[in-house]
Amino acid sequence: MEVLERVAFYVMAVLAVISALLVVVNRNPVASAMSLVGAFLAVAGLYLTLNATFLSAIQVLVYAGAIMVLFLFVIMLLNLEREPFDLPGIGRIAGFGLSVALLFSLISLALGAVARPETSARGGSGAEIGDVFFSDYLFPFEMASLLLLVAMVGVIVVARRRKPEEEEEEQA
Amino acid sequence: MITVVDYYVVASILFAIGALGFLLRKNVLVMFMSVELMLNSANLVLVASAKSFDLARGSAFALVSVAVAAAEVGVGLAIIIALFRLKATVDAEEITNLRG
Amino acid sequence: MNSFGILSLITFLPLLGALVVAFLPRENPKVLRAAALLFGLANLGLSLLIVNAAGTMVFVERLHWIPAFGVCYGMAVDGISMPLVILSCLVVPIIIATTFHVGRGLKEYLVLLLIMETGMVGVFCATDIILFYVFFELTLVPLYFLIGMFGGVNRIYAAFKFFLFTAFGSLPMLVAILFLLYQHHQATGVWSASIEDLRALRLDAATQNWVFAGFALAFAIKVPLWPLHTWLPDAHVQAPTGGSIVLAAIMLKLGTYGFLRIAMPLAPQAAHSFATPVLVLAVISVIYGAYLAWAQDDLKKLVACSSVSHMGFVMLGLFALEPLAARGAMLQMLNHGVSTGALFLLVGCVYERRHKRGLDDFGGLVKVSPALGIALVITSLSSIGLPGLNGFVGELFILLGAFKTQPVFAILCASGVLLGAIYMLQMVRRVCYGTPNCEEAAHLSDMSVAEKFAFAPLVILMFWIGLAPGFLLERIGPAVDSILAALGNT
Amino acid sequence: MEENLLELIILIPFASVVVQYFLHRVLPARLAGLIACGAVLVPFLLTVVVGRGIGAAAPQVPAVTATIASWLTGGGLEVAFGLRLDPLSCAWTLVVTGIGFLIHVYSLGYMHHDPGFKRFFIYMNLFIGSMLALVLGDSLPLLFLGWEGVGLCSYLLIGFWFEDMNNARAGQKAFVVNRIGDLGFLLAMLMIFQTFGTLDIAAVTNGLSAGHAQGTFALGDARITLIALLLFVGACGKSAQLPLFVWLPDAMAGPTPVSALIHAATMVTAGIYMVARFSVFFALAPVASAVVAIVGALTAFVSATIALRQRDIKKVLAYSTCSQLGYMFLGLGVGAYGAAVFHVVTHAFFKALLFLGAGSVIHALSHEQNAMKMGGLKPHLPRTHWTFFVGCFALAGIFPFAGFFSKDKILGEALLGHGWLFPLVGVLGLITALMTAFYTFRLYRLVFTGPERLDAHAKKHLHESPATMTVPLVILALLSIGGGALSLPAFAHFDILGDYLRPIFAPALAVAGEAAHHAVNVEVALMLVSLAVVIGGAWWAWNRFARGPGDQLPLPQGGLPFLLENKWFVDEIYAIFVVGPMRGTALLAGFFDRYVIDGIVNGLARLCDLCGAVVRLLQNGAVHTYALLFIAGAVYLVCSLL
Repeated sequence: MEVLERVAFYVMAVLAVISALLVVVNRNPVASAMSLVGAFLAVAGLYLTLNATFLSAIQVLVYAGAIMVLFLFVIMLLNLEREPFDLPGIGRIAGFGLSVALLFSLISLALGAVARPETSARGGSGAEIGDVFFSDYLFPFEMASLLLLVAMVGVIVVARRRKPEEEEEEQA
Repeated sequence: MITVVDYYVVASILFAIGALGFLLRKNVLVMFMSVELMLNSANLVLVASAKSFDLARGSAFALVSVAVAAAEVGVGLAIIIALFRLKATVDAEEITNLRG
Repeated sequence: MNSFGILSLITFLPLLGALVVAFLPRENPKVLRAAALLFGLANLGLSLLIVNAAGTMVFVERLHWIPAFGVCYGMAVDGISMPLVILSCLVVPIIIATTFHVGRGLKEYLVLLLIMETGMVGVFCATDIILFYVFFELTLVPLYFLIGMFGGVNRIYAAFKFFLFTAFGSLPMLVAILFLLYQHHQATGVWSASIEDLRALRLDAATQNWVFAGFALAFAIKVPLWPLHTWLPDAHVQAPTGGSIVLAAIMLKLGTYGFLRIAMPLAPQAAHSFATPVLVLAVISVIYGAYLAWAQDDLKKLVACSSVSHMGFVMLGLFALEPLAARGAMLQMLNHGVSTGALFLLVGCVYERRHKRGLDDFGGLVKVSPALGIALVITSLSSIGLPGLNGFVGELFILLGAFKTQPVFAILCASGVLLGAIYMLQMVRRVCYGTPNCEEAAHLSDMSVAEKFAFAPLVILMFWIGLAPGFLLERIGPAVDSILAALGNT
Repeated sequence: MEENLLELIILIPFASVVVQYFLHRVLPARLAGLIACGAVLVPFLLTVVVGRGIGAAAPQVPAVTATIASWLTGGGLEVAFGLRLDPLSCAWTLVVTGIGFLIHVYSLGYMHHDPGFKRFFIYMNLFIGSMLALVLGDSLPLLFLGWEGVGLCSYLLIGFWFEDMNNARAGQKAFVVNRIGDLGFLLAMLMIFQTFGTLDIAAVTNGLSAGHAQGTFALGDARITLIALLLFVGACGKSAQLPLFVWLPDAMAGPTPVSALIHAATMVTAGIYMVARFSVFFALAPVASAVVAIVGALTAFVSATIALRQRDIKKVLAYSTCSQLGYMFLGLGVGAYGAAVFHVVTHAFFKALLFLGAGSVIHALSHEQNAMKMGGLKPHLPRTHWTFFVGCFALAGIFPFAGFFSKDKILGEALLGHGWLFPLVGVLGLITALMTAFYTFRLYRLVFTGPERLDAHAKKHLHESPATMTVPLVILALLSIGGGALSLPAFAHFDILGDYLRPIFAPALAVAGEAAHHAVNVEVALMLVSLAVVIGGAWWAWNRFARGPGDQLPLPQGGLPFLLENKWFVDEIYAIFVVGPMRGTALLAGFFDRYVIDGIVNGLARLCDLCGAVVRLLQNGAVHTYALLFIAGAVYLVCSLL
C-alpha cells in the first residue's frame, strides 16, 4: 500500500513536470495545449493521492475539460501558426536565469518546511465539501457564482464582433 | 513516506516552469497557459497543506480558486480575441499599447 | 447643540441652485441665468440676516460628523466672518448678472460658480478645523475648472499652476491639522477638531513653530505673499471675468482669514516669533507688487499684481498684532475685495467689447463710454486709497496701528501708497484719457443696464466704507480684539 | 444754531455736487452753473455770519465746533467728521469761498462754450467742498481727506481737456508729485498719533504746548523736529516748493479759472495753512523752521529766475505763484506767521486777479497763450487791461497796493531777525522782489503795449470779455488795491487780521519768544529800501520792453539764460535721477518675476517632469518586462523567507 502510494505519487509528479515542460517547449500552440491537458490530468492524479477526490474530479472536468477546450477553440479561431524560432535576447536570458533562481529558491523553501502529521478530520469527498460550502462558506460560494456570471457577461461584451457603425461611434 | 514536503517540491517545480514559460514565450496564449500552470501549482500546495488541518476546507478554497481561474480564463481569452482583431497578432512583444 | 440653521442654509442653498441649474435645459441661456441669479440673490438676502454678528460666535450649529475623532459639523459667525460671508454672497450674483459671453458652457459656468459660493461661505462659517479644511479645498476645484474650461489661450497652464501651488500648500496644512488633533487627544484624552478647543492647547514654542509653519505655507500661497505669488497673475490673466472676480474678491481672503482665524490663534507664540519674517515678506510684496504692476502692459495683469501689493498691506495689518492694525486689516480685506473685484469686473466689461486688454488698446474711454470710464476712474481712486473712499480707511487703520508696534515696516509699506498712485493713474491715463487709439476703440458701447446694476452695489460699498465705516468697525472690532487678546498681545 | 450753520457751510458744496451729478441730464447748463455759484456764495455768507460770533466765544482760542457724524472709531481711535471754525480757518474759508465765488461767476462766462460745462462745475464745487474740509476739519484724517480731495480735483481739472494726452499727463504728474508730499504728511500723522495718542488737531497742538510747559518736549526735541519736517514735506508737495514744485507749471494745462482758483489762490496755500496750523511744532523745532525758511527763500528765488524768461503768459504767473508761495514759507520759517497768512490773503486777491485777467486775454485771443504773440491789447480789452495793471502793481509790491504791505511785513521780519540766517533769507527775498517787479512788468508790456503781434486767427475774434468775467475782475482789482488795509505796519497800530489771528499764533510765539518791536524809523527805512528796489526793477522792465520783446531777451545769451530758459533743467533731472531709476526698477521687477521667480517655479515643475520621464521608461508596455521585474521581486521575497 505504502509502495503503491509512493509509485503513484512519483509517476504523477514526473508526468506533471514533463507535461509542463512540454507546454513551454513546444512551438506549436496546439501541441502546447495538449501537453497542458497532460499536466492538468497529472495534477488531478496528485489530488487523488492526497485523497481530495472531489477536487480531482473537478480538476479533470473544469481544467482538462472546459478550460482546455476553450483554449483550443481560441487557437483554432485565431488560426495560429508555429512560433518562429529566434535567438534568445537579453530579456530571455534574464528570464531563464530568473526562473532557475525561482526554482531553486522555492525548492529550498519547500525542503525547509516541516512535515506536520496528517491529521485532517474530514476527507475531500463531495459530501464533506458540500457541508463546508453550504454552512461556513456560503457567502464565498455565492460570490463565486456571481463572479462567473459577471465574467460571462464581460466575455460576451469584450469578444463580440462590433457592427461597423458602432466602431465609428467609438472612434469618434 | 510521501510527506507534504514532496508535494511542495513538485509544486515549486511546476511554478518555476510556469514562470519560465511566461517569461520566454512570446505567444500570448502560451503565456496564458503558463499562468494556468502556476495556478495549478498553487492549488496543489493549498490542498497538500490542508491534509494537516481540514481537507474539506482546503478543497473548498481550491474550488473557489478554480472558479476564479475559470472566470479569468474566459475574460482573458476574450481579451486576446479582441486584441487579435485589433492588432492581428498574438505576439506579446508587439502589443505595447499601454506604454507610458 | 443647535441643529441645522441659517448658516447651513446660506452655505448649501447655492449648492441646491447648482443642482437645479444642472438639470435645466442648456438651450435656453436666459432661463439658466435667471435661475442662477435667483438663487444668488436669495442667498444674498439670507446672508443679510447675519449682519449683526459681532464679538462672539453666533448662529452656532453643531452636529456630530466623525465622532470617533471628535470631528463635528460646526458652523458659526462673528464680526470677522460676517462681512466676508456677505461679500461672497454679493459677488456671485454680480458675476452672474454680468456674464453674457460664455457660449455653450454657460450651464457649467453657472454651476461651478454656485458650487464655488458654497465653498467660500462654508470656509468663513466653519468652526471645526476639518470642516474648514474641507471647504477650503472645495473652493479649489470649481475655480480650477472655471479657469481650465473658460479661460484664455494659456488656460491649462494657468489652471495647473494655480492648482498645484495651492495643493502644495494644503498638504502641510493637513499635516498640521492632524497633528493638532493628535496633540489635543494626547493632552486631554478627548478627540476634538473644534477650533475653540484646539485654541485651548498649550503647546511649547518649538511645536507651535512647526504648526504655524504648516498653516502659514498654505495661507501665504493663497494671500499670496512674495515669493509665492506667481500663480496669481497667470491665474487672473487666464481666468474668465467671473473667475478673476471670485479669485480677487474672495479667494485671496481665504489666506488672510486663515491667518487671523486659524494660524495665529492656534499658535500664538509662533505668531509673535514669526511676525518679523512674515512682515519682511509683506513689505516686499507691497513694494515689489507695486513695481510689478507698473511694469505691466496688460490690464488684467496690472490689477493682479496690484492685488499682491494690497494683500501685503493686509498682512502688515495682521502681523502688527495691534488692535487698530487688525481692524484695518479686516477692512482692507473687504476693501480689496470690493475694489479689485470691481476692477476685474470693469476689465471684463472692456474686454467683452474690445477683445483686447492691453493698456494701449483703448484711449479716451471716458469719452467713448462715459459710464465705463467714470466707473474705472472711481474704482482706481478707491484702489489707491483716496480718502472718502474705502481704501483709505483700511490703510489708515493699518498704518496707525502698525506704526506703534512695527514702525519700520509701516513706513516702508506707506511708500507703497505712493507707488499705487503711479501705476493706477498711468493705467487710467492710458485707458481713459487721450483719444481712442484705433477705430475699434472709438466705438465701444457703454455699460448696459445690467452692468450698471451689478456695479452699483460695489460703488455704494466703496463710498459707504469710506465715509461710514463705523457700522463695520463696531462689528469687526470686538471680534479682532478677542483674537488679539487670546494672542496675549502686550 | 451756529453749529448747524457751520455744518451747512461744508455740506452745501457737496450737496450741490451730488445734485448736479445725478441731475446732469435734466438740468439746463445755465441753471447748473447758477446752482454751482450759489453753492459757493451761500457758504461765504454763512461763514461771515458764523465767523462774527467767534471773537467772544472763549478765553482760549475762540472757535465754533460742530460734529456731523462719526467716522473712524475703535481700537483707541476716535475721529469724527468734526468741524472747527477758528480765526485761522475762518480767514481761509472766507478766501476760499469769496474768491471761489468770484471765480465761479467768471467761469460762467469763460466756460460758456465748452462742452464740458456741467462737468466743470461739478469738479469746481467738489473742490470747494474738499478745500473747506481741509480748513475746517478738526482732525488730521479729515484734514487729509480735504488735502487729497483738493488734489483729486486738481488732477481732474488739470486734465479737464483730457483728449490731449499732455493735459492728462500733467494731471497725473501733479497727483503723483503731490503724493510724495502726502507720504510725508501721512508719516507725520502716524508719528503724531503715536506721540499724542490722538488725531484731533486742537488736542495735539494744545498737548504740545502743555507738554512744553511741563518740560516733556524741550525746544528742539528730535521727535517734534521730525514731525515738523515731515509735515513740511507734505506742505512742499501741495504748495509747490523746492524740490517738489515741478508739477505747478505743468498744471497750467487746465482751464484758466482753475489755475486762478486752485493753483494760485487756494489749494496751493494749503501747505501754508498746515504749517500755520501746526505752528507750535515749528516754533519748538528751530531746525525745521530754518529748513522752511531756506526752502521758501530758495523756491522764491529760483522760481522768480525762471519766470524771467517764460513766454507763456500762464507759465509766468505759475512760476510767480511758486515764488510767492516761497515768500509765505519764508515768513513762516522766520516766525512771521501772521504776515505769512496776510500774504496768503493778498496773494489770493491779486494772483486770482492776474490769472483771471490772463484768462480774459486768452479767451479774447481764442486760446492763444504765448505772450510773444500778443502786444498792444490795451485798446481792445480796456477793463481787462486796467484790472491786470492793478494786479501787476500788487504783485510787484508797490505802495499802496495790497502786495506791498504783506511782502514788506515778511521781508521786514526776516531782515531784522537775529542770527545770520534770517537776514540772509531776507536778502534773498529782496533780490526776488526785484525780479518779481521785473518779470511782472515785462509781462504787462509784452501783452498790453507795443506793436500787435497777433496771429490772424486770434485777431479775428478779438473782443472784450462779457460782464460775467469782467465784474469779478473789477472786484478783485478793488481788493488788490485796498487789501493792504487788513494789516498795516506795526507803527500804524491798525492790524485787523493780525489781531484776529493773534490767539492762534500765541502759543507758537510764546515758545519762540515774541518778535522784538523795531523802531519806527528802522521799519520805514526798510520799506523805502524795498520800495526802491521794486520800483527799480519795474522801471527797468518798463523801459526794456517798451516796444514789445525787441531782441526778445533781457539778458545776454550764454549759460545762465540757457539755464533759465530750460527751467534749470529740473524736469530733466527728475526724469534722469528719479523717474528713470524707478521705472527701471519696475521693468527689472517684471523681468525678475518672469524669469527668476517663475523660472524657479517652472524649473521645479520641469524637474518633476524629468523624473517622470525617467521612471516612465520602465513602463514600456511590454508584458515581459513587467513579468521579469515581478518575478525578480518574487524571488527576492522567497529568498528573504529562507
